[in-house]
Amino acid sequence: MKEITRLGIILLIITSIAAAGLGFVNGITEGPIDEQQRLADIEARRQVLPEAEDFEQLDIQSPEKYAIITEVFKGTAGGNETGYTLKTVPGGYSGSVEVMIGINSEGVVTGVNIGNHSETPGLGAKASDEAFKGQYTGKTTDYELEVIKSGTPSDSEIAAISGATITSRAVTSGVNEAIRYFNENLK
Amino acid sequence: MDITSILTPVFILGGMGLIFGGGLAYASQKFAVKIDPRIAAIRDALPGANCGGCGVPGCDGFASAVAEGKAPADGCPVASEEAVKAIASIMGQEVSSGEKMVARVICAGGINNSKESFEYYGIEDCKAANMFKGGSKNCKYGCLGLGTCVKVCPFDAIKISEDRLAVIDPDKCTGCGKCIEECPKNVIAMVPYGQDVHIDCNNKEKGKEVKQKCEVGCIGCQICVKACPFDAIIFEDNLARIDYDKCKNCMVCAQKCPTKAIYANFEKRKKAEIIEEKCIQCTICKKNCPVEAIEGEVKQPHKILEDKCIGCGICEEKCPKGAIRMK
Amino acid sequence: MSAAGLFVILVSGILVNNFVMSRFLGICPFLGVSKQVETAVGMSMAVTFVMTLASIITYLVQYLLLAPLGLEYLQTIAFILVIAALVQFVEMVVQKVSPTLYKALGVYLPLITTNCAVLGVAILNIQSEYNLIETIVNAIGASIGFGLVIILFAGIRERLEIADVPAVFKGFPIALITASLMSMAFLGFAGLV
Amino acid sequence: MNFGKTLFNGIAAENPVFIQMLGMCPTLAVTTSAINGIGMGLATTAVLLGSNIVISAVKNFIPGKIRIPAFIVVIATFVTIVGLLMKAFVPALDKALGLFIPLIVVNCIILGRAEAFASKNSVVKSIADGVGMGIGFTAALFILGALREIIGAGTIFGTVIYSGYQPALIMILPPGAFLLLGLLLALFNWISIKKAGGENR
Amino acid sequence: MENKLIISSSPHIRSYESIDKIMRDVVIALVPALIASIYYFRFGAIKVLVFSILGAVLTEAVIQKMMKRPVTIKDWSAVVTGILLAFNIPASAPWWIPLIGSAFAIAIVKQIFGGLGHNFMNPALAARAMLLASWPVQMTGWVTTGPDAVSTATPLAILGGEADPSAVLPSLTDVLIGNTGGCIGETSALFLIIGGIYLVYKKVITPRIPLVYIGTVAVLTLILGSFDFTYMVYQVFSGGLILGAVYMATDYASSPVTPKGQIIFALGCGIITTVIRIYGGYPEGVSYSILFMNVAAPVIDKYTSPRVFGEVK
Amino acid sequence: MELRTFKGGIHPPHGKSFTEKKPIEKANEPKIVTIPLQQHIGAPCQPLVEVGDKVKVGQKIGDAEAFVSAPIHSSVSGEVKEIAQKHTPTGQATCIVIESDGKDDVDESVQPKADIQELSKEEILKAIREAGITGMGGAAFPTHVKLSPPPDKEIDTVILNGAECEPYLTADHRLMLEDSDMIVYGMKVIMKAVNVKTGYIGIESNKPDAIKAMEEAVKDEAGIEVVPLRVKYPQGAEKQLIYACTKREVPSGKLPMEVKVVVNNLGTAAAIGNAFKTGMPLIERITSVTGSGIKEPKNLRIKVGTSFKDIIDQCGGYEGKTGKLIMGGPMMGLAQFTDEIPCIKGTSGILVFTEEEARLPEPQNCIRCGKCVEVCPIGLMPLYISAYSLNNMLDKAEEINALDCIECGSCSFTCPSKRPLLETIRVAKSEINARKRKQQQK
Ligand SMILES: Cc1cc2nc3c(=O)[nH]c(=O)nc-3n(C[C@H](O)[C@H](O)[C@H](O)COP(=O)(O)O)c2cc1C
Ligand SMILES: Cc1cc2nc3c(=O)[nH]c(=O)nc-3n(C[C@H](O)[C@H](O)[C@H](O)COP(=O)(O)O)c2cc1C
Ligand SMILES: Cc1cc2nc3c(=O)[nH]c(=O)nc-3n(C[C@H](O)[C@H](O)[C@H](O)COP(=O)(O)O)c2cc1C
Ligand SMILES: Cc1cc2nc3c(=O)[nH]c(=O)nc-3n(C[C@H](O)[C@H](O)[C@H](O)CO)c2cc1C
Ligand code: SF4
Ligand code: SF4
Ligand code: SF4
Ligand code: SF4
Ligand code: FES
Repeated sequence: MKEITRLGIILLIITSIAAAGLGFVNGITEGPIDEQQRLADIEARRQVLPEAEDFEQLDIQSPEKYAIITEVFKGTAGGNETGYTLKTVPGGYSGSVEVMIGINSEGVVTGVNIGNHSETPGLGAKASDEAFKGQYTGKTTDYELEVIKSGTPSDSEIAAISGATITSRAVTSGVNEAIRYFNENLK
Repeated sequence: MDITSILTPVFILGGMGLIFGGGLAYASQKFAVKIDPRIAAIRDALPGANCGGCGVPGCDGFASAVAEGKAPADGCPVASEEAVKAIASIMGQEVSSGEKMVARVICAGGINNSKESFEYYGIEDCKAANMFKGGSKNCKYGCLGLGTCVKVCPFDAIKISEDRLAVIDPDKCTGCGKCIEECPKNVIAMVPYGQDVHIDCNNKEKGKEVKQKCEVGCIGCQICVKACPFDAIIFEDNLARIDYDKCKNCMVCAQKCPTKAIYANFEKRKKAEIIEEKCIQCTICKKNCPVEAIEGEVKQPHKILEDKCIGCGICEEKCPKGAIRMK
Repeated sequence: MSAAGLFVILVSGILVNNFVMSRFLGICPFLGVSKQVETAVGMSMAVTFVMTLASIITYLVQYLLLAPLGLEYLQTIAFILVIAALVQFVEMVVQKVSPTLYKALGVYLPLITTNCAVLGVAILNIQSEYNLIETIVNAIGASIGFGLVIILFAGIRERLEIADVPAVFKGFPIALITASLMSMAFLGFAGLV
Repeated sequence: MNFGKTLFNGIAAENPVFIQMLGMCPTLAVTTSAINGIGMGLATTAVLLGSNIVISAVKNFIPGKIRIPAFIVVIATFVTIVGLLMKAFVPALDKALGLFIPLIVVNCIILGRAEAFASKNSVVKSIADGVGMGIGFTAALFILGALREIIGAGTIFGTVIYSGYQPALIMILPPGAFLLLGLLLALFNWISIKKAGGENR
Repeated sequence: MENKLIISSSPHIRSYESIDKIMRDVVIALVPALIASIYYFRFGAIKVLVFSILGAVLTEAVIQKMMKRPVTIKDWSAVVTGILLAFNIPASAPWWIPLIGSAFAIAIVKQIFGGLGHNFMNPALAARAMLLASWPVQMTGWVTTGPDAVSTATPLAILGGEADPSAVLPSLTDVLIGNTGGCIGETSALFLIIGGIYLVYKKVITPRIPLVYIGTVAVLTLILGSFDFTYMVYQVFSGGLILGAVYMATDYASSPVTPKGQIIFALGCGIITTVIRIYGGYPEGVSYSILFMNVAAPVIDKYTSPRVFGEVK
Repeated sequence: MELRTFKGGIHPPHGKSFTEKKPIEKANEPKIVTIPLQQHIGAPCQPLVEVGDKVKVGQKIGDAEAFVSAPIHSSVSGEVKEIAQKHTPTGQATCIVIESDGKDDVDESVQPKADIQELSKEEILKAIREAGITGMGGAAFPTHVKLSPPPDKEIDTVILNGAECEPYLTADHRLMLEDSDMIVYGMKVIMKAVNVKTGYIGIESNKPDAIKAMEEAVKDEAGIEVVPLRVKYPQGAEKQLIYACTKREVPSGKLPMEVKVVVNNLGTAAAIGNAFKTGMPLIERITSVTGSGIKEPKNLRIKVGTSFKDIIDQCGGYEGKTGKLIMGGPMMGLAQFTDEIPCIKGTSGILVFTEEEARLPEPQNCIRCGKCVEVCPIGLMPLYISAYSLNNMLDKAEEINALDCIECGSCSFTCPSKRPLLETIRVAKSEINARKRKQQQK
């Protein structure tokens, strides 16, 4: 029994010291991490909705209808509403792809950004390239977008990333869903 | 910084430490199982990385495998040299203090000396060849030279000569004995590492038969037995054999053998030399020299007759003053 | 979550996001304990057991202990402690209760403590925000996936024993190249879920 | 063994990746680019150094029975610290390495060095060992990462090398990791056989 | 008797079969499909074939020279690998694709493992998988048959709804004779089947694997395609199924040797092919399913040894 | 009717046309015979004569105490010249060398036996032993031993092996054509000895004339049936034959009596018949001297002890450059390195190959075609056993039943890569057995 207590106590001491050290380091880093997180979030939203300065989270209306929409923010500049950012998570080639869409008050897509995803590097991952995601900027919310594999895209079309049609379709469906939500709830 | 932000983790983690530490200690008593103490000892000597590199699951597994003799002491790729030595000593595998023994193929009947009676067509394997009339060579006792031993030697110590004989490099051989186990002809024997004279024949037939079959075989003439100044050659089973305890590597037998079935490394043959300053001219050496290679009377300078001296080293051994050295 | 969803998690763990072939977790035992099919089977059973148990317990630790107190940053240390203690405890119990089972599985247990796969699955469960049922299914899927590849790999390695592999490739190089070709075959399952 | 030799030991003679084959998971998983390789290597080195120092310092106070749990606690502490620091100051790298930062805890190299070296040697030597092993690990990861990035993406540290090159994507996918490491090990084998003067087959 | 007699183990006679005869038969069986591919895809097919075969044979010779082993390019097995790899590449691929592929097939997949018969994975298919993963754009650039190759979609892509909606499904006859888009060798089901019958007739292969494989896919697609017979027929005859089932799943080195094992192997191939085709990320699942079963083959072999005569249970 | 057979097997070229149509001739009286004292499985015999002794035809010159053994008789009358170790077709053995006086005097012990109906089982067995009968189909196992199953084993069927599936050999074929009655008589003796009512004579269907002759000979015998068999090697292998005739499977590692069957070669039966009708023990046998390396192939009735050289000279000598001299057939025969060896009771054939035929192609890598697995009549996986053997992995070889191999050689024959399968399997078997013996000694 003595042995047991002794070992327990030694381990207790070790873990306590460790915990104390960790608590301390956490205390130091907690601030910067939160700050990083916050800045990163704002930055991500600002990328797709450059006009906005502040963002305010909105509740998602009838979430069961929009299964892939995970968050909606309203962007404001100087108190004026400038537009909305929506995050969708359509299913891509391998797992879901986070797509952030910015739509301004006029119903024009101001930008699309790709967040976390596990698409193939060099293929599906090219969705993050400006060459692809830039295509969405300036599209209006008047029609559904479609993916084409060859030829020159028209106003309602997006040229697929070659070799990664699935990813291209996924991103586009995410954008379409955002547009739908915008048209039905935010307009 | 708030003091609770340090205290909570301390409390939680410390609690876990206490519970697990105590719990494990308790469990280890409650569920104690007797195990081979060697396993624990080996386990302690191992690095404990549990990396699985040895092919056995985990260090414990490896330790018990070693203890059961299923894994070699040096099977852990991570263990340092000292660790390997420690394990070997736990297993009682220390290199025995006696002279190192190495394997030797006791056959000199290569393809040019012992002709073939037929053409063997089959796999390059002594065991397979031995199944057909004991192999293609006329002599049924000799090395077949198809290299079964080469394949099994873990230390790459065996080569097949151009004459199709297996030759073992004594410097590479560790004396593990694998080749002896595998050789279908039983033509490999353990010999002391420092031995310079060998009877390289394994044929137990009568001399007449041997003569027909191999040019360098032991024909049982027993000249060597008579020639050996130290009675170190035993003759049995129609074959001369060296008693290594008695042999002084004098190489007389090798000189005398009519068929050159005895191998000797004449280059290593030593000559005695008298260190005059130390010599007290007692003639002990002269009396003991088996071949009368020492000249000299009491109180006279002694001299070694170089061409007679066979380098047996008896004089060196017997000289009370250590005035003789072999070189 | 629906049964279909659970099935997707299961298939994902076994084939699509196989721990060894596409996530690179548990490579050490994969390379180490795969020389014979029989040992590979033992290892995979032990892993399944530990992974499932560890997933459940770490899940509880996370949501009952760490999260309420805001101590998520202690995840790593807490999880590894739990896993280490769990494995050692299981080992001792098995050794005492059933020597036969210990012979079959026990020897693999210590190897599992320092195995990325177990800690990996525990952290992934939390990261993917699975509930308890999903956590269990995910652990089972991942461990079946691990078992599957390690057994198949062992089968191939047994065959390589009698293959005429050039000397410079013997051992780890050929094992890694084999693993490479295997993971190429697993690419085919990409996009299944 | 002196300091320098201990140091060098980890870099070449007992390189944790190429010779000891330890810590394979991060080695294969994060080396999709040269920078990831270096990042992972440095993170591991930091933990290794820290745990080696602490363990060699306190080795005499820890009873044998709870040696492993105690070591694990020490290592996990350092891992968590490194993780927190990375999150706070290099979030991009932290994200790229993801899961494999907490998994440093179970990297066999660290526990292996703790057991095999730090628990038996002085603090100074353990520092040498930690640095040596760490550099060895980092170098190996860098080599792998750089090669995979060059062949598989046509870039090095993110800059395109030659625009006409069609990168062989397979190299940054899982099969490429296994394949490249296998070929590298074969190359080392070949070199050592050549050096030993044996016939090459 | 003046000369020395030869002694060897019984039996003292051997059959007339040999590796090069077998491999030559495989080449002969592939010739109809090969001619068809050249007819349909013109220069594109010739380019792919030449580079692939040349790459395979040269790599084999060079590697064996380097390893100081006897050079066995005369046994035709490298040629078989070359042709089969070429058959798995679209006509539009640039010349270096078949070259790199065949070098990979022979060097990495075959010779490193000890050469002919020691490889556990089908070299041609492994190379195809490598090419597909490395250069998916070049490897999926389907073109139409005929002199002016314009880009098109494969029948399976159309069936799976992965092609542009405007694409129309080719007629069944076209699918049978190979007048569709796809890899150069996989399109002409009819010629591949003729070659297969020749191989069975010559006893190079047993029909076990092809029949079970194709049968499994047929049954599964019928069930999963809600008993749409045309859908099933398209599934069976388009894509690489016939090529894979007859020539690649039967590859000796990478399939089980036991009869029972071969059936399990083929069943597995069939199931995985269907699953990938219907639920997976690719319209085509033949190569991956065979590769996966290649991986499983040693274990299958281990546990399906034939019943030993007089074995007491 | 569908021909009966077994699973697996091969179709080697027949090579029977050399001697198929040649009636059996009596070989010339040898000047000197060399009679090995061990021609059978079991204990070797001790000589009963000394150098200088006069012996007569049929006189017992060697015998052993052991039950599993068979006595040896002189095949000529003359004088014993030498008793020494000599090469024999199966290795080396002590041999009695007798110089023939050419008179062919028959020993007085050679007396016809009484009618078999009047003899008891024990008497029959004793007579078979005294006649030195051993199996003539292969292993040369003493027949009286085979016919004395332990009391707890009941036998209900006797099968005569007339398959002669081995290429080139035609001795049994000619025997059936020329001496069918003696075979049937011998069979009746055997059936009486083991007290059974059912007998089969299995004959491959490529010998329709022999089937007819045998059917003719048994038409009045109740319980004996001629069974035509599919032409396939190794149809004549004991277990395969039993399976073909009775659908019974002899368990692995067990003897035919396990399934209540005794199998004998029909040459053995004829020898028994002869021993009962004339009293002459087994001193001669029918041998096919054949192959492309022989000038005039023949079926000869040869006295045991005659040297191969004499026989070959009688057949016009060698044709072309001799490559291989085989005792037995091409599938199972033993290659010899000299022709100065005697014919023994088990010499069913002397086969000579020219140099080109004798050179087998070089082995190449196994391509895993699986053909060896398909043809193995035992259901083994020769490619793996062979590979394990080559890599010294005996445990694994044993695990996959290496010891069950009957050494038929089908796998080696069929392998397109010309792998030395049977050869390596033999090595594995002998190593495994050696290891087992070692373990038992411990
Ligand atoms: C290794 C590998 C990775 C792939 N990764 C992706 C991907 O990330 N995104 C994607 O859409 N398709 C991916 N693909 C799928 C193929 O390129 C697929 O053929 C294509 O996306 C759809 O075909 P299509 O363009 O002919 O319609 C991948 C294929 C392979 C072999
Ligand atoms: C070592 C050995 C022991 C045998 N013992 C018996 C036996 O006790 N009883 C028996 O009926 N047959 C016995 N046999 C004979 C076998 O059943 C079989 O007939 C013999 O091996 C000849 O068969 P084969 O020519 O197919 O090889 C024995 C054979 C051998 C080789
Ligand atoms: C592969 C193989 C083929 C055989 N072929 C024959 C054959 O054709 N004819 C025959 O009489 N015995 C043949 N035997 C021998 C028989 O198995 C068996 O030993 C014999 O018929 C027993 O009779 P015995 O004891 O009278 O010799 C063969 C044996 C083996 C292993
Ligand atoms: C029936 C048959 C099918 C074959 N199929 C393939 C194949 O699919 N891919 C390939 O690379 N080689 C194939 N080969 C050739 C050869 O077996 C191949 O190079 C081996 O896999 C190399 O060990 C085949 C050979 C035969 C006899
Ligand atoms: S020593 Fe023995 S095993 Fe070695 S080659 Fe000679 S006969 Fe063969
Ligand atoms: S096998 Fe062992 S005993 Fe024989 S030569 Fe090699 S090291 Fe020496
Ligand atoms: S028959 Fe020959 S090539 Fe075919 S599997 Fe058997 S050993 Fe290999
Ligand atoms: S393994 Fe044995 S029984 Fe089977 S075919 Fe070969 S020799 Fe005949
Ligand atoms: S690093 Fe060893 S299992 Fe992952």
